[in-house]
Amino acid sequence: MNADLVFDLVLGAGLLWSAAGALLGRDRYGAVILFIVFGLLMTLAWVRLAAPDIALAEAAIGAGLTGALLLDALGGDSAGTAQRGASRWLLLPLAGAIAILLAGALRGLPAPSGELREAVSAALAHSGVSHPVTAVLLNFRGYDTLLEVSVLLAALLGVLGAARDARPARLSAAPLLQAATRVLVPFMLLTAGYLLWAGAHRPGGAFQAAAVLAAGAVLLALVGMLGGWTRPALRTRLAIAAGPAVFLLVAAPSFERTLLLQLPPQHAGRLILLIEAALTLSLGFILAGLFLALLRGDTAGDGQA
Amino acid sequence: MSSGLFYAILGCALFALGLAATLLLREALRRVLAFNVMGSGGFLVFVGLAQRDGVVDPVPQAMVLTGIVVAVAATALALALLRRLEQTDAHEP
Amino acid sequence: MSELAAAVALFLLLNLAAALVVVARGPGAADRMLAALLFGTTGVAMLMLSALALAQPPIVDVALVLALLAAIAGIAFVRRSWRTPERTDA
Amino acid sequence: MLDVASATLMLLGAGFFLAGTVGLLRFPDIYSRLHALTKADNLGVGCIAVALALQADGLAAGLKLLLVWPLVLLASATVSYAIAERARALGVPLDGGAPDDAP
Repeated sequence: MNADLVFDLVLGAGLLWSAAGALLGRDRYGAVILFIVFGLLMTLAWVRLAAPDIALAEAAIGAGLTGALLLDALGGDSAGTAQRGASRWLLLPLAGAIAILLAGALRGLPAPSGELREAVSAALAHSGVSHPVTAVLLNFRGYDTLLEVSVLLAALLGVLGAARDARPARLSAAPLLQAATRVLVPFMLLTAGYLLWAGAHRPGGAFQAAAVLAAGAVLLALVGMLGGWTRPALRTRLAIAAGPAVFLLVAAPSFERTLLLQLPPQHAGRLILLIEAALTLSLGFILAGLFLALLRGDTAGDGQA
Repeated sequence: MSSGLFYAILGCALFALGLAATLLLREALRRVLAFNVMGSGGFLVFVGLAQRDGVVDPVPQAMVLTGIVVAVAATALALALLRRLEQTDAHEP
Repeated sequence: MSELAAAVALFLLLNLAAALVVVARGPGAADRMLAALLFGTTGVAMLMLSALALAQPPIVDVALVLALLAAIAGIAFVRRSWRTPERTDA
Repeated sequence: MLDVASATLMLLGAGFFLAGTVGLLRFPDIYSRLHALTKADNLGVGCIAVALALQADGLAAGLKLLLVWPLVLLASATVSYAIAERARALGVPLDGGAPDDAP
């Protein structure tokens, strides 16, 4: 029984336990904190699956955005209220049954053909980048990425709409936390730039860079150095629009060609960097906005620490 | 058993847990968490199955990468609607 | 050397399993948050070790990002959701 | 020689992590548990970062590993301060059980 297998088994058990605890645990503090732990364990799982790109995104979004969103939501109402209902005890058997059915369905599958894999490695040379995941995201399946950015945009509009009549919030200043933030945020900007640049030839890229940028904004907001959004300023909206706009401008010439968003091989490298830079800006603002639009004002008892 | 297949099966279990919780739990916040667990399980199945022969496959990895970002956006939207719900409930007599 | 790194990473994972008990049981919300912080620091160490054990240098970037953002969840907990002085006994 | 050094540091780091977890499980109140975690674990991360930096191929990779340590230190120092401060403000009692006077 080698160390790798033991590692996977323990990690799997931890994932199941933290997920079950987050969903079935009594009070909501425990639920949200266990869910944050679940995110950290997922990061490890992606590392085990040799998917460092996903691990980067999971780490940045889980640690920087999801946790803050959920903890902020906890503060809103009576946190710690026990969850009642006999349905909790119905739940595990039902989940077990579904899991057995699904896992059973996996057994009949033929071996993976790997056609896509081969297609990617065959076309990688003409993609303009040497990192396959980036090539898939920005070149081979660029239209998916473009539409995905529009989905994020729609989500942000929805959040802004739902939080419309909330008053503009700015948390009370926390001097010592601000001092630490002044050190951390420049490193976040640096890391975001590094990830953006790295995407061309190794794990990294616009999504991870944007997630780190958004995490920086979340931190600034949490220590009272950045106010929440009610109506984004014009500059903000332009920055949000930059990514899709550049993407479409680059796509426009490709419409006469056969494939949508097929980049000309000779310029692909530069075009991808251009698109990724614009996407990082937009996605950073969008992801940050998801938190900033939901930011509530201080309520009684806040402001310490 | 390849670790790809292992994580695919693990993903099935997580997906099932999240699905059952989404259906059965009453608390809205738990449902949001359950929805996320469901998503993570689906992602694991997607990548794990594609790599069950132990070879890295960039295509599902790219899809899941964008999926994670969409999932957090959906979570934020759900939380926004949740708060809206609390406000309207509070205002009703 | 990579075998040792893998072994130490496994040891840290088992270490976390013990801490998971604290996250699940409490006693108080702050103790749970502490355990979550433990997961953060230990996770950083495990990622660095995995980079050597699995011979995947990019994993170090994941550790770097995690270390960079480690403070955010704790600060969000303190400033946004921890309101009630819950019992630390129980 | 280098391998011996990093092996020793790795094992040392693992020991520190173990100590931190034991502290988390055994110490009486939130304040002492904070001490246990933030000190032991950061030493653990430091030892392991140095151990791996010794193994790193190339200066940049090594420096990146060494950069991780101060970041973790800063994060946990900040958060442990914030949690302790908040716990005191909320009047979470010390081990003696006597509730600390909230300011």
